[in-house]
Amino acid sequence: MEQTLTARALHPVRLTEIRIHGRGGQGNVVAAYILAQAAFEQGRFAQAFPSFGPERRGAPVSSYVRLADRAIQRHCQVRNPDFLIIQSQGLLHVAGLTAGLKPQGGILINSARDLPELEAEAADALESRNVIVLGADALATGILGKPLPNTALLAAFLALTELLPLNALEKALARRFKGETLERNLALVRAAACEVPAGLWREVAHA
Amino acid sequence: MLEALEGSAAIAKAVALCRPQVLSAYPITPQTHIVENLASLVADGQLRAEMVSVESEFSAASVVLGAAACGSRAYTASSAQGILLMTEVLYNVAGLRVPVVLTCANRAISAPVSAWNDQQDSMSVRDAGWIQLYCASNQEAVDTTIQAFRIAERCELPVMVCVDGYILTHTLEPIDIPTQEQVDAFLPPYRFSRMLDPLRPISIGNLVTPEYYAEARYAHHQALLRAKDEIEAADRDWAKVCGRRSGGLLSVEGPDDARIGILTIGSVLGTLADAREEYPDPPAKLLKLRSMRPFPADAIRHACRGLSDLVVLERALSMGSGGIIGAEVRSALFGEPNPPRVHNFAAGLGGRDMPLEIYPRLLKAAEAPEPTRFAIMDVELQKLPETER
Amino acid sequence: MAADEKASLFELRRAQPAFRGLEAGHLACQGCGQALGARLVTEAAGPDVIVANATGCLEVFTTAWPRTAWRVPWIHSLFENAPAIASGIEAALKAQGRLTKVVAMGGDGGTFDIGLQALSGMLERNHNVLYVCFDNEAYMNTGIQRSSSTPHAAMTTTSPAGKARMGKRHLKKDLLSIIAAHHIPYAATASVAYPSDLRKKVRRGLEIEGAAFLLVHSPCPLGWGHDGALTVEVARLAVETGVFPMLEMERGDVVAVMQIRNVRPVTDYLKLQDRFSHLFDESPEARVELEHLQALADHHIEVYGLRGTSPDPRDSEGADTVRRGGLRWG
Amino acid sequence: MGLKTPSDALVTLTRGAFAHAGSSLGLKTGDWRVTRPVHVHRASPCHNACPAGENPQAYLALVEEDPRAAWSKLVSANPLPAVTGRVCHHPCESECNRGRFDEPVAIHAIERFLGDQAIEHGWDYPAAKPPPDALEVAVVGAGPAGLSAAYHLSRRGYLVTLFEARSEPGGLLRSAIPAYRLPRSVVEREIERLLSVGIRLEPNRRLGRDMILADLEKSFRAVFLAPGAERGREWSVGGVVPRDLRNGLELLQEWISIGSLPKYERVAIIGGGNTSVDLARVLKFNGVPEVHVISFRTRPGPGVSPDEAMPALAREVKQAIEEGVIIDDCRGVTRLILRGEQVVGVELVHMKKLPQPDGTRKPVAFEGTETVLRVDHVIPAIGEEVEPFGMEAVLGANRFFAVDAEGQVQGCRGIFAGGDARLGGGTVSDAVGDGRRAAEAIDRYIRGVALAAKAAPPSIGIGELNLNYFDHAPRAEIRFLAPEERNAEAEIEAPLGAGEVARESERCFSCGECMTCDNCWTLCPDNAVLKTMETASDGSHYVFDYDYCKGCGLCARECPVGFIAMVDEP
Repeated sequence: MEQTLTARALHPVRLTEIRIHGRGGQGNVVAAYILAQAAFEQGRFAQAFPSFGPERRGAPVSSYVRLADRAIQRHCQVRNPDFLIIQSQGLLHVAGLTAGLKPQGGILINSARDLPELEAEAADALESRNVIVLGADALATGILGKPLPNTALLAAFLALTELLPLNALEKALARRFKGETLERNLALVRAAACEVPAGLWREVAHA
Repeated sequence: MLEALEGSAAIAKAVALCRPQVLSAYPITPQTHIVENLASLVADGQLRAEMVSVESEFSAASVVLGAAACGSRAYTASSAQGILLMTEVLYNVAGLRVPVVLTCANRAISAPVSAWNDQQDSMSVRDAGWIQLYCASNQEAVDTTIQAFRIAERCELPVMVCVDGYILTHTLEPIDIPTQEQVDAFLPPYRFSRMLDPLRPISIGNLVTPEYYAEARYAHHQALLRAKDEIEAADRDWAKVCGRRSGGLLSVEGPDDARIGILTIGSVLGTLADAREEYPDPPAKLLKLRSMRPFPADAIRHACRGLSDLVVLERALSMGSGGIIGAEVRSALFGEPNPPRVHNFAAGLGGRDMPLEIYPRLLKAAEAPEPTRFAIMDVELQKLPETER
Repeated sequence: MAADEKASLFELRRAQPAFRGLEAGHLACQGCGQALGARLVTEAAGPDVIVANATGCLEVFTTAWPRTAWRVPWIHSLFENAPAIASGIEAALKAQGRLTKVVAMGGDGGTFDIGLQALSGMLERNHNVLYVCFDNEAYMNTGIQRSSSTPHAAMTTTSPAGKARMGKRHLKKDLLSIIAAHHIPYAATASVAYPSDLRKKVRRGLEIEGAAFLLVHSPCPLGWGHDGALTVEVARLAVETGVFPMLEMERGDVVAVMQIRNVRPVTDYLKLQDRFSHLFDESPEARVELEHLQALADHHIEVYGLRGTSPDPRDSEGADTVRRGGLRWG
Repeated sequence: MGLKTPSDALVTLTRGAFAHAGSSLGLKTGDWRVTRPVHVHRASPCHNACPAGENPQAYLALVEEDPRAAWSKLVSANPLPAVTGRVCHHPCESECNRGRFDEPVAIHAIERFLGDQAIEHGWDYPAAKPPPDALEVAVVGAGPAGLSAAYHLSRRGYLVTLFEARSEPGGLLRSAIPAYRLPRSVVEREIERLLSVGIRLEPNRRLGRDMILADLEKSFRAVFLAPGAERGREWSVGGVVPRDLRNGLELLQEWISIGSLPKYERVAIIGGGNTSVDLARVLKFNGVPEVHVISFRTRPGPGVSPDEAMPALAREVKQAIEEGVIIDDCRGVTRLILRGEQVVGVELVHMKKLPQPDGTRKPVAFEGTETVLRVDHVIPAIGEEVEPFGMEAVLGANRFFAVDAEGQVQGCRGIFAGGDARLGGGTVSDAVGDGRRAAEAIDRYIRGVALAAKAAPPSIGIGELNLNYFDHAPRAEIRFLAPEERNAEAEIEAPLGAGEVARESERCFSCGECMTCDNCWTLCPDNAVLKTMETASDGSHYVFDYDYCKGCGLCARECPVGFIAMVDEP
């Protein structure tokens, strides 16, 4: 009955929390798992989990990622994420989509439209937020042949926040894909990364 | 070696490393990913075992009973309704003293139907005569699963490894997966003394008349009490192999001079551990209850010495009475010279989130003038019509 | 859409010319075959009907509290006891002298596997209940695990294709023969691709005094791996290839079949579905399984005499012929 | 059970967590959509193919239930259905999608049935009499083009004066199409009913003789010239012409009006059009032992492309052969063999019209295939051109009127032209179509509105239909008089009965237009297609409820007629 939990430095663990929104069948959970895997590849600590409950093809779903500098012990919901990744712009008019996002929090949206159009259409969700739009569907279709936006969005997210180097994401992808599919995904990562202003969210991410 | 894995995938790898020969399962959320991972290990030829996809949990438990009785290490897993459906078989496996390991991916009980986490399922079968070990993290789930096979086979008592559904099973995090050599060093090949064997034919499951039934129950009860040492030994021996402890029966963390203790079970412990760092005062001890059965009464008495207040937090309740662990802790402390005041709360039922902020509320409750006999601390009464409040 | 039109849509929904069994707003995947089947069955049976539903996809996606899509009285208890619950309801109605019909519903898991014992009891006691099984051939609600109704060689998460396995080893359980052995007055198979045939069989099952059983083939886009828009087309091909025979039985004997006008090769049906994609990788094992599935379909055609001799308005190509004008012929 | 839709505000937990029937409506699953189903009216192949601009899909939809409504839909485009039902080459049937499923719908027979019913029951044309003070338009020529223009102008509220050179209206319908194809009574009664919509007929008024074009331009807001092509084109073989040369059309018109024909033994008619085939059959009916039709084009039949085939209707050529006419197709006349001025034979050679390097198509004779055909008479029937008398100023040196997209004669504001007199004109249905288009153009011209150029939407092909929902059914059997029973008077093609017409109309696939088959309403897993008993805004009986539609695309896939398309969410 000795002390079992290793002694912990008494400063609270510093976390970066991300919420990913998508539709059932859009690889929403896979995106969270890949991002956590990328952090793990980089020797960082991470945790990823889906929104618990039945997922139906097409239904709006969300998944969560926590990144940290040391082991994450907590097992509870992410309430105030630092960033949002929205895989389908159609979700913008789902009530409370951006609820809980920290004031400075960045929103990365997969959409073919430009920012003013989106802001006009979903004012309450996006106004006074810093939002980056990425045409991930088109990018993915061009390279993978299918509009699977998750890899492109993760690459753009890491380019914006520089939380992890891109090759961490590439190593994570290498664990899941191989051969031709892997090559195409790696190409997509490089293509998507330079579509967004590198390091724009650096300060926010490392605040 | 360290891998980023979903809890269920890690548990499946742990089970595979224990070289089971018969796996049986019936799908039920949130246990499914465990049996799916095992199925693909078998399908890819990485695990030579018989995967029996049965037509119900009642049969899942029956298949592993038959297999274990016949000399093969057997494993199954289930949740909520599945656990209740196999309850008759659970009593039977324990009563026959057949060593089997079952993972319970904890989930709330219907009605009303809920696919989300709480511990009502395993708590409802705490009297079935099984050893019940609860895991606070996915790493513990891996280590406890491996220890469970040795505990079960040495004590000839089935072991239920309880893992919070979704919260742990569906969460991906870094987990150290031991090597086959490490497991083989710790866990000897399966041997069952009363194995069904035409060479030494015996009958298992006889009718017992009133002359002997009480003795059978007594022996079973004693075996469970003696299993405490085996549970501690397994934890110590496994720590020698992999360098990690899982907390034996009960483990305590926190400053010795703390006057407040929080005793709880399962994944919420990680959240409270993080919370202690954000709310350093008043200092409090965390008492992690790992073994629900056999219930570590003396360990609890020892850990509570010096405490003015003990908060017991659980994720189930005995409707019409109150807290389950709370009641058992109070009975354990009965007769202690100056026992702490025991405040008993249930929370997180049916998957309700237990955020960090629950920790300061528990500390505040501990300093209340009157101890709370029992309350569901996160119920929102405005959601009920007047008549039902 | 203008607000007034929305209001009129709301009134229009209430003024539909025929009873609509399942209301909009349920949470089924896009193109769900079971949602379609349940709506058609409830319409043919309702509104004076009580439904006892086993645990499964249908139960989950229609009744997430605080809402329900059911328009008829509906009860869900557990996974394995729907037939027993229905028996209780039927007994009570008989005791009260009420004529309301009773329909028990379940998926293939709830019917072929965990609920078989309760089903056999209900049939043996000949309760005046119509049991409808929506067969989507796996445990879909829990994420596509194998059931005894999963077809041979089909991939599920617990019967994956790998180096040592080609999907499910065992054969699809021949539940109809087990039902037949109970010699109940009426049992039949139906498909969401033939709604008129389906409705006729539901009414037939309810008119007959005593127990009746209906197996409705209902594709699951997610589990079978095809686009939601193809659900009816996939169901139709299952019938046209002989994979899913359309039968009617009385007292255990086959009394009528839907003849197949032009029998199509099984691959026409298989190639639309990802759960059979491993059978198309040109390996010898894949070839064996394709031939095996073709043989099983041919066997169905021979045993039940499914091959049509001459074009017939009720055969696999005539049965769903449309006609101009409303209220689609019954 | 009341329809409860608890709002999304806080909901109190019911005992045992029961829910009210249909309360799922409280959750709008519409936001699951990425694409949505929409109704798309598509043109059917028969509609696009019809020279007169009819929409057979539209009137076939009504004919079983309400033949009169079907008729008024039909005559909103073509006022002469009883005529065209008999003489048109019905391209609608060759384009009918059903043709690639089993057999095309017998559209012409239904068109004829409706025309005949209208005549028999005296159904009024859907055209109000124009007010006495309405604007006035002049139409020259009461052939199919003129009649159609007059009718459509009258419907648009113009007072029409229809000038006809002959004593009776009808043009070629009356003068050049034999009764066995187009009975006299049908022509007369249908034209009489058409004129009754308020058109002032002025018979025996020839342009240039009884009035001059300049006067018409002054006293009418616009003029439509539809004089037809009455002047036989010059014909000779290397400049050589027999003495007693008679033009094929004149002979045919003479026979129809007087009923007399010269005595012939063996005759060669040059040309592959309807006039040539009709004249050949009339000669056979009148006992001429040997009648040849010679054309460098190919006999119409399966696999023969329209520009290679003889212009005559395929069924007329087939009947002619049955009646003993000899068709010498892919043949040209290279020499006339004369004894003095009298023809004793013609030299034939294999000939085909082939594309030239400069893009035009010219007949090419194949040297070495010459044969001699013993005949006593040669009759050219190689088409006609406009009789310029009275219209020289407008016609200029052309043989036909050249018109712009509006149908206006080049360079002559307010003067329109159509029918056989127009370059490219040719069939009766083309003429009817010209009349309708001219009426629209004149209306726009008078009202000063520019032409709204809108190309006809592409028609919907068989690939876009879901054929699972149609069962094979044979085409209604069109019965003909046996060859031996045929004569020049009795109509050869028998009509279809009302029952046959009803069943035949059920064979129509209703391409691109909702046929209210209920498939979308029946097969929607989400109950998101609502049925309206009265027609909805877009003419169908179904409305998509986008609050709940999840965009699965099943309705679009299973719509038999391709009326539903999936489009990206706006």
